[in-house]
Amino acid sequence: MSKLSLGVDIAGIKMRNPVMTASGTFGYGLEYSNLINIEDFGAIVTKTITLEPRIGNPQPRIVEVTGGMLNSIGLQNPGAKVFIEEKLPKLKEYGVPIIANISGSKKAEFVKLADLLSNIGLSGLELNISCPNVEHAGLFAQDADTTYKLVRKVRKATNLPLIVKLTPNVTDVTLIAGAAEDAGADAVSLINTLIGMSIDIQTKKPKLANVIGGLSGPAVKPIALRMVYEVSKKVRIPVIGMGGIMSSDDAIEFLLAGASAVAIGTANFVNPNTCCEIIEGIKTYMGNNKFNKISDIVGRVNVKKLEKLIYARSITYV
Amino acid sequence: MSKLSLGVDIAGIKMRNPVMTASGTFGYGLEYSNLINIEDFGAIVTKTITLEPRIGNPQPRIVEVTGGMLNSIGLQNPGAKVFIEEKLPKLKEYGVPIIANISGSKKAEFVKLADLLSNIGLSGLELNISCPNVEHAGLFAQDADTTYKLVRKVRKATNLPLIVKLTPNVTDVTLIAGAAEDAGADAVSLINTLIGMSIDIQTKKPKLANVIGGLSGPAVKPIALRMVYEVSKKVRIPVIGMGGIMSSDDAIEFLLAGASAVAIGTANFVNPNTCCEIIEGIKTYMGNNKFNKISDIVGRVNVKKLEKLIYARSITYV
Amino acid sequence: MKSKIFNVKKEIIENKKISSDCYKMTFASKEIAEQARPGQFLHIRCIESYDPLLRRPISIHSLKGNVVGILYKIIGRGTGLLSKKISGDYIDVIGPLGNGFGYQSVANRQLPILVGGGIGIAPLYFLAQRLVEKCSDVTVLIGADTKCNILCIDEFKKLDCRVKISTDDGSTGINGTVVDLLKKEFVPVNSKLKVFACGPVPMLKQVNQQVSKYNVSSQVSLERQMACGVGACMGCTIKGQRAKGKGQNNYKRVCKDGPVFDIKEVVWEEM
Amino acid sequence: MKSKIFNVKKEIIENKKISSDCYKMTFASKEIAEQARPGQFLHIRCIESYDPLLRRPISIHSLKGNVVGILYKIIGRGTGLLSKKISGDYIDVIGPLGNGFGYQSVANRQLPILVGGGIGIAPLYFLAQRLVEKCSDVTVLIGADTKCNILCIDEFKKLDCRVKISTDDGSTGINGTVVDLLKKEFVPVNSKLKVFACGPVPMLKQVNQQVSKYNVSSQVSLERQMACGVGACMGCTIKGQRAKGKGQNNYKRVCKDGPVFDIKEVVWEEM
Ligand SMILES: Cc1cc2nc3c(=O)[nH]c(=O)nc-3n(C[C@H](O)[C@H](O)[C@H](O)COP(=O)(O)OP(=O)(O)OC[C@H]3O[C@@H](n4cnc5c(N)ncnc54)[C@H](O)[C@@H]3O)c2cc1C
Ligand SMILES: Cc1cc2nc3c(=O)[nH]c(=O)nc-3n(C[C@H](O)[C@H](O)[C@H](O)COP(=O)(O)OP(=O)(O)OC[C@H]3O[C@@H](n4cnc5c(N)ncnc54)[C@H](O)[C@@H]3O)c2cc1C
Ligand SMILES: Cc1cc2nc3c(=O)[nH]c(=O)nc-3n(C[C@H](O)[C@H](O)[C@H](O)COP(=O)(O)O)c2cc1C
Ligand SMILES: Cc1cc2nc3c(=O)[nH]c(=O)nc-3n(C[C@H](O)[C@H](O)[C@H](O)COP(=O)(O)O)c2cc1C
Ligand code: FES
Ligand code: FES
Repeated sequence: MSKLSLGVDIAGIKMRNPVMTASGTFGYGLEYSNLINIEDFGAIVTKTITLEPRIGNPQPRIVEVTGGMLNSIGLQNPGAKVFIEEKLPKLKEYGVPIIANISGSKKAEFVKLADLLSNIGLSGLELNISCPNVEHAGLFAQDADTTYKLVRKVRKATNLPLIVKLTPNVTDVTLIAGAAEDAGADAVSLINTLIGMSIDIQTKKPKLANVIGGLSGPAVKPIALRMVYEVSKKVRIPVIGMGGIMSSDDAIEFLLAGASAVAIGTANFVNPNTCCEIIEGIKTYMGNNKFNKISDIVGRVNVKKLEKLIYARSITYV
Repeated sequence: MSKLSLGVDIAGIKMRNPVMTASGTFGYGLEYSNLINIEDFGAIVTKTITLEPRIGNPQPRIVEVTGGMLNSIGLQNPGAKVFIEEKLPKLKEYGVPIIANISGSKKAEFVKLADLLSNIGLSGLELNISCPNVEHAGLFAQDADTTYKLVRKVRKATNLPLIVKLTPNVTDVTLIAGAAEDAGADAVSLINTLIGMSIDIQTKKPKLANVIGGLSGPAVKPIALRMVYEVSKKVRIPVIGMGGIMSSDDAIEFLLAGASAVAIGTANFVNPNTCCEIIEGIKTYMGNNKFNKISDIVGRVNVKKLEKLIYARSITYV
Repeated sequence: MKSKIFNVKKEIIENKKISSDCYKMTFASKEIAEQARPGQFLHIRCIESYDPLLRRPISIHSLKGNVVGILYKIIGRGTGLLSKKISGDYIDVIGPLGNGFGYQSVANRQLPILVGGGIGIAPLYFLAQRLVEKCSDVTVLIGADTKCNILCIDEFKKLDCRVKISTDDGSTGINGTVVDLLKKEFVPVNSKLKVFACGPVPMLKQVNQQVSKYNVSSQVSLERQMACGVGACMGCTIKGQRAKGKGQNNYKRVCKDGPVFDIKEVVWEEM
Repeated sequence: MKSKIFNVKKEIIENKKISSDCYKMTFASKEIAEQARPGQFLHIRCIESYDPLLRRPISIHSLKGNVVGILYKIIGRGTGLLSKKISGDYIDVIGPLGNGFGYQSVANRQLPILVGGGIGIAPLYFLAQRLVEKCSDVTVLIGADTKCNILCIDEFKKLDCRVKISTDDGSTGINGTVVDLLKKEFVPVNSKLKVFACGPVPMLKQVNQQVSKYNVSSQVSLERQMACGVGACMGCTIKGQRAKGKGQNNYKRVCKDGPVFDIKEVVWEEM
């Protein structure tokens, strides 16, 4: 048991364990600080930061649905300047790798942000490209070519480990993942939220002021796990898995499917201690299964030849 | 109240109410017959029928997940001949429109089936094109052009009302819906299941023998509702909405979003009386809201100009 | 055999812990009681919310007048939730479902042997209730890992069944499996034997080996993950032996074509 | 004001129905009791499964030693589940959360008026518990639709508060709203008044009209759908008045910057 190590190195980011927070669900790491031991986390991923402050979407912004929630926060954030000057110094005190999640609606915004955030003690950048692209129809991450070009540009602007966060709202997520890899991403993370909607039948209005919102929570887990499995078969860079992880069992499913690390989002709201419980749970699982290191678990799902064949052949004869 | 009518005409199929069964969850209508009043339904959609019998996928074929289930039945069915000779005659006895759901892995199979099923007293055909296309990579319904060509061919082979069933596993479902409409579909139905996966962390094997399966149930409802909303804005043909409808409130949400009828799948397993309860619930809602006919509800979701703008602009600033 | 199925919500009369992880629950339902046959099951909704979503199949364990009994073991969330219910709470059940045991032809001269492994004993008590009406010599073999998991001895004895026990650890009865007990019953008049078995698949496989050697008529009750429970979804199939001239489509639904199968119908290698 | 937050699971002491749809629940928690301030709330998990998924915010209603009390109304599934819990069951709460009422500066010469509409009375009792320690003249105005929904009269009276009642149907107290009661309090010494209000938004808007006319210092407790409850998700914002030189980002989080706001901080047209 003494050899057991939970440490992972994701794209050069050294984490004491593979459990990180999912962007937007943990603020800038400070809000939960008087409730849990953030020092124990593998890494903290910040709420999306944009170049300029954003006030976000009108209310209501969240609605509960079966096994999940829809949010349309609209990337409310204080902007890069406030992040750098006010938030980051406090965040660093935890001694945990900090990954800044960034976004924009033009390529140039991403580039500028990457540049701004490059030499200030961050451990990595996560690109939230699941946002509308004003230069092109649709979202950045819904098109492989657009993804390639964007990541390529950002890659040139920074030496920080670059994680590209993928949207599940696509026909074939492996194409986008492949494009990100080709463009020089050090890792991909998935999934961002699935686009959903909810209507109040009494008022006949959408329950979210923004009409649509992003679905997260246990409801999306099977979709997320499938995509992580597919992507990890396709790319050589590490995959960070997320989407509905509520427990260590869920986290281990993602590792088995091929994720090298996991991120916890909505679960924080339900049980703020989820990350810590997952770290403990993974440790126990490793002990029980005589695994010494996380890489012993990663991608170990036992899909037999026959099943691989079925899988390839009958992808939706479901 | 005496004027209140639940009747709808979907692509020429006259239904006494807008509540139908979702393919594959109600067998050939016979299994539930000694438990509920099938006579009250708007229409029955059969389990998918293929030209030849199919034995389906190996076990396990179903697994429960939060707020839903994954299935990989693999279109087990006795084939067109047995359907026509043994199942259909009994089905007709309910006096309810029967819609045959058909599938194949080549265009020619669809065409042959459409032809075979054309003059035997069916009220319509639903094309399950969420299946792998052996003539082309991916699923039929994941590509607009393939969808167009397939529907075009089937359209020529039958005069029956043609419903095209769409998969949610796409980047932009409105493109596929548009292609189906252009090719002559009389209606579209959505959503089929979302592709998902689940792993047993003890055995380290996928919980489904087929590795992946289709997610259904309340977990998918927000996604389904959003897609129904998008598609109904895009096409002029009627939309049949489904995906996680468990109650009359859910069904009414789909009508408000733009569905002209709804189909009930997984809910039948949880509460076999769901369809009947939904019919009653819609009636009550209409009474309370002084609606006289279903079309008074359809598409009535109140999205204000401002919200439409937000919607168009920030589709995933969620 | 087209019999009516009911979806009823009934008040729980009693929900009693009978071992470390097993409970017995009773409720009154005229509808179900009138239709129920041994080997049939109920499809039970364990919670009103959608997590867990699906119903759980549980055999009918006993029937007394209109009072239906189930005997269940806590396995996971569904059965865990069931165990929390108290008398006066309501339970939402669909049933009776499935084909049930074919015991009608059992006559007084025959020697029915009921073989229950672990919680597999549950449906066999209802069967015994009916068999003792037809037949004076009913044997019940009960196996479990250890003494405290041997269930229903007294109940079977009260029915005047011959009861034999086995435990893996020898804490009561013979030290061995319920199949070891079964082997001992196979002398000398095999032709009069009729075996009804329920339990884990490895046990049933051994039962199959034993009875097929002597060609003894046997029925087994099988389990599968279920969605609909009524035969509509094709979720619960097993591979059956190919019937002559019936093509390749030999999958059988455990919920509708079973859960009880003639032991020869089942392709045991694929279980 | 950086105080510790706890996530505790505690045994329920009592969960008592006090009106047709309201319940009072108590449990002991030293951790929470030591930190709690009036106006703060707890974030409560109503079920262990994931449907419903999110916690529910409920104000701290009372505090006696280590015994924390909440008073809640059944609105939907979450509060419905809460109401089913019985003494001895466990409850999973995070708290205390939010800023709480600013009552520290209230002195004996002042006239605090607590205005509660419907279930909005819940947090005001805890506030009254603290105010009566500081101030001899505490007024409580309680409004509801009808007599049986007027809550806590006796409790407030036991604290020696001056209690006035209004009902929409006149079944008890004055026939009118709680704001009608409030208006009557506005003569003649407005400068000594300090209003603390909680209730539905239309009522709070009327309170705002009333107090702003006289420029009376007032605080309101607001509600929003919440996810995290601790300020991390930005789900629960309201539009606040723009602070000078602070740019456009004037959204405030009800969970962290509130739930209690100075009445002037709120952009009432957008509530
Ligand atoms: C026809 C039939 C009759 C049965 N009769 C009894 C009985 O009388 N007493 C009893 O204790 N148990 C019986 N079982 C088994 C019982 O259905 C399972 O133990 C139960 O479904 C477990 O649910 P859970 O939520 O507690 O476990 P979980 O492990 O949380 O369940 C997860 C999923 O697996 C399914 N599952 C798990 N184990 C089984 C199983 N053995 N069979 C089918 N599905 C399973 C559940 O239905 C659920 O969908 C019977 C099963 C069948 C098919
Ligand atoms: C700071 C704060 C303190 C509160 N204190 C109390 C109290 O002491 N007593 C009391 O009875 N109620 C209080 N409420 C309101 C209470 O939170 C809601 O009544 C409750 O969340 C309803 O949940 P439900 O599942 O029963 O209703 P549902 O209608 O089923 O809930 C659906 C969703 O809407 C949300 N929701 C519904 N109504 C409200 C509301 N008014 N405020 C916030 N979210 C809502 C729920 O949290 C849930 O996510 C407070 C709310 C806030 C924000
Ligand atoms: C309230 C909320 C806010 C979110 N904000 C962001 C964000 O700012 N940037 C981002 O990349 N992802 C954001 N996400 C998506 C999550 O990081 C995560 O990808 C998604 O929620 C799936 O994980 P989960 O099911 O564990 O929550 C947000 C999710 C939620 C629930
Ligand atoms: C067990 C099962 C079997 C299904 N089989 C089919 C099928 O044969 N053909 C088809 O078009 N859709 C099939 N579906 C998809 C449903 O018709 C429906 O589109 C989907 O389940 C979403 O609706 P729901 O959430 O109400 O179940 C199946 C779904 C389930 C759960
Ligand atoms: S459970 Fe649906 S066919 Fe058996
Ligand atoms: S509920 Fe998350 S910020 Fe207030």
